[in-house]
Amino acid sequence: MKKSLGIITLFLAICIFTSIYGEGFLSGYNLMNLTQRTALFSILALGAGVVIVAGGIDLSIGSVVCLTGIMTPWLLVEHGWSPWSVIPLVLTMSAAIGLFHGLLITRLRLQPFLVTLCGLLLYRGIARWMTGDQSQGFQGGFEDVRSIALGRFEIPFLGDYRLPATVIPVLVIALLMGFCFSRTVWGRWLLATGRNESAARYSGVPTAWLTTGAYVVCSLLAGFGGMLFIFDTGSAQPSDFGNFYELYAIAAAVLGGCSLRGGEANVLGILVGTATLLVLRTAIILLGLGSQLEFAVIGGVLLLGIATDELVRRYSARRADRVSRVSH
Amino acid sequence: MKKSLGIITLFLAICIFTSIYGEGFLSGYNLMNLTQRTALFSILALGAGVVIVAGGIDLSIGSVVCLTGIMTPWLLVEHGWSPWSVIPLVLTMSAAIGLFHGLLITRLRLQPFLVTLCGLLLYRGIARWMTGDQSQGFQGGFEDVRSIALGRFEIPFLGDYRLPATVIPVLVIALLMGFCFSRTVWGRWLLATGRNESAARYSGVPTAWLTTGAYVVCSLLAGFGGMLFIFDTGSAQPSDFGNFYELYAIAAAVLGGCSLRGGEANVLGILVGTATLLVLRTAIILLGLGSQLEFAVIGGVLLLGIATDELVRRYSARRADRVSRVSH
Amino acid sequence: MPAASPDALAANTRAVLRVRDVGHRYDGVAALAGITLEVRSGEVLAIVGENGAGKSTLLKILSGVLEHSEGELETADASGAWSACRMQSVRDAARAGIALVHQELNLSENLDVAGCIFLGREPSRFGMLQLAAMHREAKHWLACVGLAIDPSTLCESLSIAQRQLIEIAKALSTEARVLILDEPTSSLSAHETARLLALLRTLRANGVAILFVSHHLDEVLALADRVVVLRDGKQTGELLRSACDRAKLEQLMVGREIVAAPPRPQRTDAAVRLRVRDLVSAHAKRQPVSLEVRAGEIVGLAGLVGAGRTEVLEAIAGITESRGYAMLDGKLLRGGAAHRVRSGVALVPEDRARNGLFLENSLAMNLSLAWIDQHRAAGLVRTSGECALVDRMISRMQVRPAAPHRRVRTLSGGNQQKSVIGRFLAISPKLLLLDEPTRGVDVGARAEIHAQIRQLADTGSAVLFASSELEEVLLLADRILVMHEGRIVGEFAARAATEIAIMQLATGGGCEAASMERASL
Amino acid sequence: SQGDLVANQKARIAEFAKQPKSRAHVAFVSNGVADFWTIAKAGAIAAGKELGCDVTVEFPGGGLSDQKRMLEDLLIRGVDGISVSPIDPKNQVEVLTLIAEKSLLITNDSDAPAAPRLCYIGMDNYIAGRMCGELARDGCKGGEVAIFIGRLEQDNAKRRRQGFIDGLLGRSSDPTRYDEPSKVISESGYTIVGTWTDSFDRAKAKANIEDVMIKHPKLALVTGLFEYNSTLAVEVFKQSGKSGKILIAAFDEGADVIEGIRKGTVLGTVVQDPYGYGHESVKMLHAFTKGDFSMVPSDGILSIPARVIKKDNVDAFWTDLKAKLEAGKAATKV
Ligand SMILES: Nc1ncnc2c1ncn2[C@@H]1O[C@H](COP(=O)(O)OP(=O)(O)OP(=O)(O)O)[C@@H](O)[C@H]1O
Ligand SMILES: Nc1ncnc2c1ncn2[C@@H]1O[C@H](COP(=O)(O)OP(=O)(O)OP(=O)(O)O)[C@@H](O)[C@H]1O
Ligand SMILES: [Mg+2]
Ligand SMILES: [Mg+2]
Repeated sequence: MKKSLGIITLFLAICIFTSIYGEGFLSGYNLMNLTQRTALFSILALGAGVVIVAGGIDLSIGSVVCLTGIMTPWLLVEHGWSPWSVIPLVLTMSAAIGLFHGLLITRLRLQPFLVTLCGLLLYRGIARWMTGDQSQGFQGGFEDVRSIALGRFEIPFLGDYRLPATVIPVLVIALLMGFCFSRTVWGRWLLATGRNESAARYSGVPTAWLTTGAYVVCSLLAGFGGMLFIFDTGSAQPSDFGNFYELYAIAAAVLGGCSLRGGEANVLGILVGTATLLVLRTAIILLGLGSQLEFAVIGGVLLLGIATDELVRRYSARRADRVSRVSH
Repeated sequence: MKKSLGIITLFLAICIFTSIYGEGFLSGYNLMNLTQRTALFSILALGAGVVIVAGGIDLSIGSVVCLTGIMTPWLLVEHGWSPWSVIPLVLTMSAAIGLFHGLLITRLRLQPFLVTLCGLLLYRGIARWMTGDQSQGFQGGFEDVRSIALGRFEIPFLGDYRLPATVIPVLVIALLMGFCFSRTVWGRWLLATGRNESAARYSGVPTAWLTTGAYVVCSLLAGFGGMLFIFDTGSAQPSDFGNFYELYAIAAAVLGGCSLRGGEANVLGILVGTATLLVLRTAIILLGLGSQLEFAVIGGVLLLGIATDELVRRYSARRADRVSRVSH
Repeated sequence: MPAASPDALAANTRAVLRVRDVGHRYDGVAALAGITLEVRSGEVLAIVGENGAGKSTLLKILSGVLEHSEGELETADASGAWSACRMQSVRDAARAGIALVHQELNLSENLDVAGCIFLGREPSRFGMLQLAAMHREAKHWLACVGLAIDPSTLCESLSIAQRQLIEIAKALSTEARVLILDEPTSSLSAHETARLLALLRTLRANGVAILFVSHHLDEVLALADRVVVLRDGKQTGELLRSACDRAKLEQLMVGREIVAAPPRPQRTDAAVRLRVRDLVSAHAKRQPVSLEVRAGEIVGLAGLVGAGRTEVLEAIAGITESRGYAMLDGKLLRGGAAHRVRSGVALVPEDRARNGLFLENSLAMNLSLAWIDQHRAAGLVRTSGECALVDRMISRMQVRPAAPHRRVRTLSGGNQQKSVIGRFLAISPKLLLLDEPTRGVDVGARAEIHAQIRQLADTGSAVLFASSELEEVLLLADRILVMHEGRIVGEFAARAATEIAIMQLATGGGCEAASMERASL
Repeated sequence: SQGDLVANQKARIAEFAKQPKSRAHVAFVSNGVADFWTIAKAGAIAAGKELGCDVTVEFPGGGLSDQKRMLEDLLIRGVDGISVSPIDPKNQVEVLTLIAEKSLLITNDSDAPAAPRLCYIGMDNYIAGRMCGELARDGCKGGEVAIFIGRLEQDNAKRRRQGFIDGLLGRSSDPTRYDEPSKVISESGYTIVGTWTDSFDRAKAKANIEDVMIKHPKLALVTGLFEYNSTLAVEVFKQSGKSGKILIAAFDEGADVIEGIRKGTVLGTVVQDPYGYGHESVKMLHAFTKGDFSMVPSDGILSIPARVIKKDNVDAFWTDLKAKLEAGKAATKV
């Protein structure tokens, strides 16, 4: 909680600013939309977080989102498969992609950046080739399956806010992950591996398997996320679906307090980091700034946010120092 | 040279394959085009290389390319400034961007990934806002200035191959950089800083200044590259100019042998790495594979290439071991 | 098992691990060949040898970190039946009841102390950590090694010596049948060392087999039951404790006897080179420190682990920010480390892996890094001069193997230490600060390094060093400052100092406590 | 229920007739970021100024999901009507339905007949493509032809390309026809050697043209179906000395293309009227808020046809466009 204070403050500041100066920020409908988008992106960011904790990086997240997001309607609509076979198949495929990355990285000792960059190109390429660059969508069908992402729960006394169904898997994943990191042997081992691989290995930790596992989890979550994304948007174009999502996911994780040096996990931070990025995007529209400014505002606010966070931290460290010295 | 053997082999293999199975690969015109594109991208990749050597990463390269690429015609055409003021201004601005990154990273100790990711968003955002999303171009004018990028030198006995003028700055930069790394104190210091920042500091290396310098060089080269790119293409749209170029630049540098852990430089490798990526793109068209397959082929070939490289290296290490054991 | 009396010892020992003709090659080069020995329970087997003799390599093979390329390992099970075993990973070794304390620190520093101690073997049920049990047990093992810190402290915030003790606690906590310690005392001061030796004696009495490596021959002589001497990767002798003394060991190890250097004339007339007044390191809440070092003088800082010596040295070198001031030759020292190195202040850091070495770079690069700046011409490296310097430093520091292009990671620990000192000796600084200068360096090379430091002082440089080894402080220093809890509590001229007097000040306690510790060695 | 939604929207407009909105707020959403849309923006802003209503213009830069997000956010701001250019009309019915439920929906540039839109403002991309194809057919009697286009996933891109092919080959008019992009088509003296995409990367787009010139040295004509594809073709031919030797049938009004038409190196260009899309969209939505439904033609399609610009009408066209853009820019600043 204390570690996430900076990002939580930034998040609240943006929310408060937007609800004062923007239109309809606090409307149930907007909050519902934001919950939904945060939930969707969080899945990717949590995956990215696991790999970052393990001291690696995964640039292929966006492309895995694309591949699974394109394959789902492609198999369902174009090929008429049943959802009961498509969903497991797509998830297995994404786990297999992660396994592939993990093995290349741990067994062949290739650099994670290069392996997953190749993945970035490869999976999107496969998606484009498979579909002949045609966009894929549900064409109004499969309402039942899509309700995984589109379902909404009525909540009494909250006006037109309805809780998106996607929140459930996200919460389950986040809690599980938080629990893993703080309470299980494997979480410990992953943290140790991320910070000092050889030290962990010398302590008998099966580091290669843990690293591989982290990539599997990341790709699996990316695949699951991709499926939810396509259920949510209804259709996608292979050439741009999920573009840059890896950067958003990594940014959210890093913003949430996962250092890229590895070995630091902060599940709450990741969720808040994701929410911050998405609230910022919405704020730009609600404040009527125009989409031209979107990038500039997001970049500027984030930079200001992290710089202020650092300065505040230093200042308070110095203050604490001074206080304790006086009390000496 | 020996360190770059893997990438050089991959490069030659692709060239030979394409010249056998593709059409016109060895034509002077094609080779000229390839030289030109390699030269342009090399500038970015060399910049990325410097930051990677210093143990950092710069994700803002593409956006700096966009900003400078957009500003050059914007100032020249829309505002009617003279090239003599625009070129220095644009270069100074890109150096200032690098300085800004460097100071944030070394003084405020922010993570390079986050700082330059914010940069990625910010500079493109500024370019979009400045121009109101309107594409900028030279509208047929400024032939003299553009000849920096479009000039061609006749070379006797080489058919219709003419040497692009951009090769000159690239060679100068590459030679200077190679010289710096091997012969100057600063190059040594940068290598040391990238390897072990703390040990370098204990040894009297002004690590903060060197790191800052690396970011300045990288952004300056990105800015220079952006200018050449716009001179080359003639016009650009702020929302997509230079998109993903940072990934290409980093990929080229890493492919060329710069480890992302820092402290390893290989200028020749960077040049060959860049050429490999670009030849691959051309190969896809000359082999008639269709642009849908582009991503998949590049990703696949690169992955195969680096994996084979690693396997060959291991095999030869093992062989050397066996031979020396027998001879013992 | 009941504690055995010394004469019951022989009866109680039983071979548990056999090494037969074991050898190892790194990239085809033999580092170890034809090692044959037996490890017995209830016995301390010391392994001694020069730097690069292959001690660590042997220990790594026994503990599954390295896989041996020649020979066989055999273990005995409880019933005494022998079976050949391949140790392919640390897990295999752990299963066979073998634990290793590495020469270099290997902790996952983002974990807390308890987490570090139990990493890989956390008490758990279905994968869930049992944190309470873990902390309880961690406390027990910390108490064993005499470390009074909370098990939930982050390892990042600990000093080298504390980390070393945690490594030891970690190995102890495996309750291994065979405990292997690679220079466990190199960063400990006498106090902790005495404690550790006592602990090892208890373990021996309980039937644990102990393999022990140290460059401190008095520790070896105080603890070992048998001594194996390695030289250039080969076994050159195996002696019973009763059959060896210091001179004999030195002879076997180095091939010659080490003669103590003659005492240096005391300098009281020379000008003050370094003047430190009320220095307080910014990140620690300490008392201000004041001291002076004259030109040509060698001053030693003595004290216990955590006494604050490192902080003083780092503050003078400009590594950490500080208040108060330090003056060199009457000029105020300003700025960061880079600036101070230029004005002639060099610090040989305590943590060589983290702050000293470029492990993936060549020996040459490591040796010349500080020199190239001093001798540059218009920013260019004088390459021919650099080659000459590297060769000169390799022979001066006796780095082995003398291969300038070897990656420093492939050097043995002691040789790594020599290359760090060499880097700073190469620039002949006006003020040389050394933090644990000969950690892990063998007796022969240590004498040589001491000679080099004296030689530098003779040219008029000031030398200030911190060492946890009283012996080294007494041997090298002209004047000794004793630190206790961040303050300088006393000063001795070298001739007037005795170990007991220093220990008394360093512990802040009575004379008896200190002398008892020495006696127990 | 789509019919219901249309009726529902009409009822709301009827409400407005009784109680007109004092100051309307309407939105115009593009399908991407391009000069084309900047012109449309100028039109929208100009109309807003003329009529005294608030106009928000948004350009989604990140494809489908980005457009969806922007539309949802605009609804939160409570806009009275939205004119949108759907990226993938077949699959975007839901979000369009959502707009129809909460606001008033019209489409521009590419139509979504399956959605409850009140009107479509624009032209038929197939017809515009045919115009370009016929332009090429007039200027170039047979030979190898290459097609360059940003990407093919967009509905309008697909239709435009098909129109071009059918127009060039003199086939009958059939918008549902689809030729695989990777197939070589040889018909009536022309050989269409292929279609190349670049995902909006200009360096890549330029490289595409250069590489295709090597692979097909006998190229007689190229067409760039997005604005920058044509501009870059002009540029590449100028640099390689092929100006006038390989003909160009262009699309949209890039400055270099206009220059090329003047010089005769470009056969001509098919221009749409983005200014009109923006202007008429705002005008129509504004009329809705006053309860006025009369602007909507009976078939629900307000056609703003494309035009062919050749040497004879290029100057008049260019001065008119410049003036409109300047006016738009001035209006944005205020
Ligand atoms: N990873 C490695 N690769 C290649 N050679 C190595 C490697 N590690 C050690 N060596 C070489 O093996 C030899 C034995 O080294 P080892 O570390 O076992 O010595 P040591 O006896 O422990 O010395 P020290 O007292 O300095 O710790 C040395 O010559 C060293 O250079
Ligand atoms: N990097 C650090 N961060 C926070 N605290 C530290 C750090 N290094 C040391 N300390 C603390 O400062 C105290 C003094 O440590 P220091 O290393 O200066 O003592 P020392 O006399 O050099 O002892 P030794 O080096 O033998 O441990 C120690 O108690 C330690 O816990
Ligand atoms: Mg050793
Ligand atoms: Mg210390």
